Amino acid sequence: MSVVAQSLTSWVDGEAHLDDVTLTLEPGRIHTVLGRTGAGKTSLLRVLAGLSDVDSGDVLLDGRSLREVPPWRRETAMVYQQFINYPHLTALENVMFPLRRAKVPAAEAQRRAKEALEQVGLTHLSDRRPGALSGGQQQRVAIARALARRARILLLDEPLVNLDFKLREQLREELRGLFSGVGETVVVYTTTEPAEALMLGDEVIVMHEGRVAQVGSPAVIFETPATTAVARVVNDPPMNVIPGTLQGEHVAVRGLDLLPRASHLAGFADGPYLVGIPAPSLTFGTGPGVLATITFVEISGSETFVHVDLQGTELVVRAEGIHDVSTGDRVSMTVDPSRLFLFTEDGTLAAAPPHGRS
Amino acid sequence: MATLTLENVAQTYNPGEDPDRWALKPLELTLESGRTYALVGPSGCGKTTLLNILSGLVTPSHGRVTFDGVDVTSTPTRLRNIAQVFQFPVIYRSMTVRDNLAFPLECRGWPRSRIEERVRAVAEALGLADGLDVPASRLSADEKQLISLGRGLVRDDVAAVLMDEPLTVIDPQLKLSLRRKIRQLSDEFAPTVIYVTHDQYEAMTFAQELLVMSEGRLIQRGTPEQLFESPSSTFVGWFVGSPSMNFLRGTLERGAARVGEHLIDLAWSPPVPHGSEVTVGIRPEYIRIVDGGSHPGDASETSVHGRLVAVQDHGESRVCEIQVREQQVAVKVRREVHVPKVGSFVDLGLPRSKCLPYVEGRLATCGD
Amino acid sequence: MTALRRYKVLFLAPGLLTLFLIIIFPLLFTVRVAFSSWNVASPQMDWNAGANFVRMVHDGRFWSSVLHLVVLAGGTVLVEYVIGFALALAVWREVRGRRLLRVLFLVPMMTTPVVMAAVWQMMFHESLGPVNDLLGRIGIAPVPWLTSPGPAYVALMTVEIWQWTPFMMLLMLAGLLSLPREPFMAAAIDGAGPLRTFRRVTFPLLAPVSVTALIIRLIEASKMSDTVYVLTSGGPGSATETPGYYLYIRGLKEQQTGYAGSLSLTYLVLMIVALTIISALLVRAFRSQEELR
Amino acid sequence: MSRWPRRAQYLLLIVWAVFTAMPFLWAITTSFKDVNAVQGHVTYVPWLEFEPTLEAWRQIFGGAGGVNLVGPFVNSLIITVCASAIAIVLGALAAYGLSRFRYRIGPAKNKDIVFFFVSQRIMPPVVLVIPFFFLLQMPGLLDTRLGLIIVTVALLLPIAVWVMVDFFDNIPREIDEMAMLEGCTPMQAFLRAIVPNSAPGLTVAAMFCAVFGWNDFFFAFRLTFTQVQTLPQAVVALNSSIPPWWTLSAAALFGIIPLLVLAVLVERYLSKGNLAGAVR
Amino acid sequence: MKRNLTATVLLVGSLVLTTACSGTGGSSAAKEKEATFPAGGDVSYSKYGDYPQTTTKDVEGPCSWHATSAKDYSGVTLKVISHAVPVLGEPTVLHAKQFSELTGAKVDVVNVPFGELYQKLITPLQAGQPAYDVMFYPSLWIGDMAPYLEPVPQQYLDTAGMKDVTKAFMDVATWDGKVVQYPVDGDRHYLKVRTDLLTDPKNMADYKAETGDDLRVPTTWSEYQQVAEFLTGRKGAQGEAVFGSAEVTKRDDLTFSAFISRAAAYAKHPDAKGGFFFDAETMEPLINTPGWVKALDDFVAIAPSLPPGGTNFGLGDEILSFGGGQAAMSYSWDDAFIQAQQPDSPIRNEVAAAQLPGTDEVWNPETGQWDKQPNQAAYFTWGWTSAVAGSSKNTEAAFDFLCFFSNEANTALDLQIGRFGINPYRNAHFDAAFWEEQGWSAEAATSYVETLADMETNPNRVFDLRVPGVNQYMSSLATGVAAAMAGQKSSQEALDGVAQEWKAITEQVGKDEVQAAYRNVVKLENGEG
Repeated sequence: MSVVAQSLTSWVDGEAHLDDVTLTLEPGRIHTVLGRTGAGKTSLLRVLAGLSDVDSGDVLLDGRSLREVPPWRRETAMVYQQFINYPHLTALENVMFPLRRAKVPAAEAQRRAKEALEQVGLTHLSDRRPGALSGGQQQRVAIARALARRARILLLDEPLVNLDFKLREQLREELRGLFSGVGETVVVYTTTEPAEALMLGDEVIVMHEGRVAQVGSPAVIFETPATTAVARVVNDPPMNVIPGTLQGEHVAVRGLDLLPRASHLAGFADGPYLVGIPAPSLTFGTGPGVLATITFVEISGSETFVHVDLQGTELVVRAEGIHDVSTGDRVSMTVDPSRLFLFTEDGTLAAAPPHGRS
Repeated sequence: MATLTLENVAQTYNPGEDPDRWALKPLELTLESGRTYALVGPSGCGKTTLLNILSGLVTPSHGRVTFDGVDVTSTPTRLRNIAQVFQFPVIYRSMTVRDNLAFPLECRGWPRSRIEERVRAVAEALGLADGLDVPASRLSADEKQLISLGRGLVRDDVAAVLMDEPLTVIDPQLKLSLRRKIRQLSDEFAPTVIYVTHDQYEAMTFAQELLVMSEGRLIQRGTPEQLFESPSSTFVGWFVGSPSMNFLRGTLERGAARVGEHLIDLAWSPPVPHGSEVTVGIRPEYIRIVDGGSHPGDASETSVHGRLVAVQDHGESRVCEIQVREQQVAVKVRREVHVPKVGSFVDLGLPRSKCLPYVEGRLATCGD
Repeated sequence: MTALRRYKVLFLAPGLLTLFLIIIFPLLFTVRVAFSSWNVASPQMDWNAGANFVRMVHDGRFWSSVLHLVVLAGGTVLVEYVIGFALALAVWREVRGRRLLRVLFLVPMMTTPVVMAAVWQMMFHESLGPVNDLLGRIGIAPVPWLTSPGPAYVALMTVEIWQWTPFMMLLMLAGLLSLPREPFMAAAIDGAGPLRTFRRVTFPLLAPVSVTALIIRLIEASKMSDTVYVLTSGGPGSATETPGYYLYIRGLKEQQTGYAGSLSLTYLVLMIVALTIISALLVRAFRSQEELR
Repeated sequence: MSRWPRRAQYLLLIVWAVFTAMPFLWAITTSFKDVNAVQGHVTYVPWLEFEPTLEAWRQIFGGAGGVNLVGPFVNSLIITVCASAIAIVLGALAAYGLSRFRYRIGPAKNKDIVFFFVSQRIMPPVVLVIPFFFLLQMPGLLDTRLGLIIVTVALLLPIAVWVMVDFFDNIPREIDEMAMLEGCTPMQAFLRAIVPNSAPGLTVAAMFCAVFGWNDFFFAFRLTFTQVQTLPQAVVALNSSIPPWWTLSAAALFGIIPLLVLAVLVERYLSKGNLAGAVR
Repeated sequence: MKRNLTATVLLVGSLVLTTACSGTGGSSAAKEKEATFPAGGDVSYSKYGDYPQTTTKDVEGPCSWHATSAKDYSGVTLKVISHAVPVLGEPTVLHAKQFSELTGAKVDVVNVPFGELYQKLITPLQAGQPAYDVMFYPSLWIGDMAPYLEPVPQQYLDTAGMKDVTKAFMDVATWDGKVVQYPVDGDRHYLKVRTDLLTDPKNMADYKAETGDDLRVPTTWSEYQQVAEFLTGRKGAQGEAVFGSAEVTKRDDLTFSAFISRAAAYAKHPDAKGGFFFDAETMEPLINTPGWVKALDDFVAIAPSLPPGGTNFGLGDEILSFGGGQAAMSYSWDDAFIQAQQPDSPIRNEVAAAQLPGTDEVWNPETGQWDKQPNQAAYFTWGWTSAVAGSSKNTEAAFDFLCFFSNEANTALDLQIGRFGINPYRNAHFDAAFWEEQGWSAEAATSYVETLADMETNPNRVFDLRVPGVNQYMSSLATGVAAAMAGQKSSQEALDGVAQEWKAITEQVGKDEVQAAYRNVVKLENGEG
């Protein structure tokens, strides 16, 4: 029983929210939808849930059209980015609500609700109303409610985005565990964070400007991003994409020295391309190399993202550890040519480096 | 700009409350003029209370606040000469960008010409010089945050700029540029800045010094590097860094930590008796997965044996979860590093210098 | 989706139909009766073409009643707004006895207008009422409250203001209570004093509420007639007649249903046009305060 | 810094409190007077300036020379409660629809429909009353409570819709969407997920409905004859050519009592801060 | 929409039919039962509340307590509309209660303030809504009401009580030769003065000194003006400030009646038989003729002698002002006089009644000239009356109620209670002894009874404009008068405006209909009614 989205198209005020989106969503698998805000992720979920109409296209469940099936008969569970619960019900009642609507007997509903609350670690707070819970706890209730239903489709719309950093990390871990028990449910999870999408997804769907840019396993998506857009969105910091040319033995990239053409770039015709330079493939130091000016330094705890201005080209470098560099410093840049991506001028992937020797 | 001091400041909203439950426990703090500080901690840790005490919205129930030595404990906000950027952009909707920036100066009765000059200079720095006559309400959220900041910066004598999670409502795609702009501006204008956030990422990026708070206490202050390399407590180790620091519980044995059959060498020996409980703290980044016999490891490394139970793909890196006895250890490896199959047994290399000893949750002092 | 569409109708239809049925007949009736000479002697739907309207054009009493309304309604609503806003501000934040005051301030709007106007009529009684008596005690000569045009306006407006300022206060207070704290903190931080804070923060933030409150009150005030009826009966002369009261005299007291119909129709059109213009102006005036969301 | 804003605040509060209370104080003292205390000169303080009597209060409960206000009070209560309840039900349904769905009736969109509701308040009562008379006459509903309830509903509906639309707009639509996803039809979602969380909005709507319903004199007066009398009608009947000031005062005070309760209730919601958004 | 109108027209039509077939309508014939009230028993109101302890004997007759108590109207509901309490409203409620006790009928009474009474009555009547069985209202509306009224059946006309009603008030109750209203009250305007002020030696001396005239009860309007001016600002016995005159001046109150009182002597020429308000032949309004204009000049000129607020006095204000001793003189209905004579009144027995002031000249509309002759006219202004609706299903019970309402015993008691507003209308009531029993001084009682009785014999009579649309005419008149008093127009301009409007009203209502009705009024004036 798979869910199939057939060329969903939806225009609102002359703007495409969904543009010919076709997907097959399998039960028992976690589909993460990765994309920037406005990429159409939420629209997709709303259409799947039956909350929004489409201009054309259809959603099929086991080959049956859902076009005329209203949301309340679709057996879809949803977790929103805002912590949405029924304010007038306690945590336990909240979780029981959908079960009771589905005519599950009271005792059974209560048992399942308690079980779900236990799964999310809220047993001790099951008598509280949402107003008396912290944001993280509220979202746990929402998740428990969605899980307890054992709905056929489980949609999560950036469920962690409004949580504190550490809480997000923690809940993300837990979600992995919770999802492992969903069995025959189709799970769709949207996020803007590449790590989250890669980590949680059995399959990652990258959306860009209302279209599906790429579908694949996390490894496929990360290692062979189909387009520059995908390449940027799955990397944190986004991949540097700069016009360059293949010239015989070399790759010429603006601002950088001629780079040796690595083996994975063999077999492509000379000419203009877009060159993808992953941030970690760049290193900076004091040695010889092209000099660049540091424009900004971001520190993520264990890594440092150094933004540099390389003769007018903005690049970002990802370096392990915390580096004591500051804005305005001049550093020399080196690139690992074996890790370059090559895109045709229209942004389609031409060549990807052989990643992870696994 | 000014040096801010908090002398034995504490805050309770219910007089007579047990001091252990105070929103803010007694605190001594000096914030140097011209430096940038980040106040980090989970929600409810007291960082907002502390910020409100600095801004004057809350008069502390105990202690004294001084700005450059002047007692301002009960001075109203209006007279403290501070600036604040809020979580949600606050601008004067009825005014243009220019009027917004000029507002604090008008309140101070500056002459027109000086205001104009100053506003122009700040707008220039904000990158908004072209849109001075645009109604402020038409700006995007990140521009509004800049205006908020700008209203603080126009006052060249502003004592401190307080920022309360200013990036929360900013679109993820815009966060970077705004973060960068704010950083630039604070470099350029060099006010004393206190930046409140729950996001260590922002804190480290932004501040010269971090103040980590938990349950109303200041737990540790230090540079990002200090917090990363030597968290003063297991809390800071957990809170700072992603994934969090690993903590392996063990007992002290000959200056090392006994964890099951492993004896983990510590960076230094804690000054506690033999056999006491000691926790080894090590960052996931510093642990090495030792490939099947390829690298025996030298004396600077303790080898630990465990079973790989899960691998998380984070893109550029992977996080491996390894079960060592009944404890979990996370190891962060770069993508190109080969990772064995889930379920297989692996050896881990724990560099001695990175294995920090914690006793009762606190980083042990050097006992030698 | 058809199922959703069905519910869509289910929600709106009962209310809309009820209103439609109850409003549309009176409207059609009024339009029709306006072209008849229906009166007490011959209550019939005959057709007298536009005779009523011709008569209306020359009816100075009607047109001056419209003018009176402009002064009365405009004046009272403006004063109500200013005082209501001030009161809302005054009981918004901590002040001693705040809750008691709020209740007290709400009570007048809860009272029956005709009944309270009667109480005010006693108060304004020129020789037996406390107003003149108290004024007399501080040496002010008795004011002919209800018998001289100027004071009569003051009396009418006093009663209207007494009754309806609470309504303004309630709306403005609810608006104030829903405001975020940050803008006020920002203003304090920027060094703004109370006046400047009001001018630059409170007032603009409440602009949408202000527009709503003003328009709602204008709509209600345009119907002003109970107070006039009880206090001055439109006098002295016809100096305080409002259209509402004049319609009442023609339509109900004298039972000139047809003529009153034509007056009603004209008045209704005038009101709709005027209120539409006023709300557009208000929205525009306040939009300069606040780029409406 | 000067303290004048604080002083101005207190001055305003005191002045307005006195102004607000004045008619009530006057009505209270007058309600204990008799004809001699009213004639000749103005008196304020009982015992000192006049001999108080309970006559007026006896009169409004059926004493000789008065009108018994108990029957009209009950009528008013029934009509106000029923009409408010119906108006709120219809109004809340319509408001919920207008807040959640997109409508299009001819050229009118949601905003226009809301305006259509609210604009009904522009109609002066005089315009409505004669047609209402005929409307009620046909099914024989003149001089009945039911007839009056129907008319009152029409008057209250715009108010209910106005208050509730804004209120529902402020309730996250995700709540009812979620309820729908969890198996509720839109109607069930409304009843089970939205209504239980609408107490403040319903209270404000109920307050406005009750105030306007309770205080309606115009229609009640003209659409009933002898069988149904509401409180304002009965009180106004006292204000004729020779108004007995004392009875009138007592009656006026009596009619305020239920709404006083309402004022306290509304203030409580205000204080708790959860009217925020209900009146906007 | 169209159906609605059709239905309305049909209903109005059917109502007309019902009226036409009146007489057949009464369906609730009384069942006889055992009389519960003894013949000739004592009647007292004391058990019904705080009423005087006075008792009176039930007077035998078909309307008596005894006779009424033998009727069984259980199961019958009478719907009664009356004026607000206390005036007329209170006795209506009281007698309804008594009637209910005696007969078992359910009597629902609604009390309506004066300003609303007309529309409250006329709207359902015209719409064919059987809203009321019994209606109490001002008698001048007879022109509008007549089509909807049930004529008084002969058996009630034959009762002793009815036969004792004075001619003037039987005339008032008659329309088109039929008695359609049931007399329950008698009213007229006359002058009331404070005798203590007029006989105060200092006042007399000062007045003489100031004006050269003797201070006395004014006999002309110019004397009234002079006395009022003089007394304004003088002090009463308790040192309270006194004002010259209290008059009904509030526009939408009863100002039109006050003005007619003032105009009667100027404009009602004893020899002109062609109409007072209109020329009955041409229906040309006479309202702007010099007699009326002069009266309005007087009315405007009195303003400085009125108490504070005196230019916006309703009847209630006038009653309290004179009755409370604030004003020295007043003219209108009995109420102010009765109020002044209440047991606890500060000016009890310090008052006297007299005919309305007269004039030294009178305008003759027929010659178009002022005739220099003293003139005076009796104004039988409207009073309360009652009637049974043609649409009533309970006409017999309704008439029995009215018959009971006005029986001799009840009337005797009602007349004593000032606030009831029920005033002498039977010959038996013009008896000074009756009033002296109430504690009135002989002087006060005599002046009162004589004044009323003399009016009955005055040949120069003025009645109200008893034509359809009377309210429009009177509303217009009041508006004109108010405009002049407010200084918005001169008297002539104001009344010219009124005349214009009157013409328009006549056209609207239907000239023939108005004229026919007005001819009856003229007949009454000329004593031919």
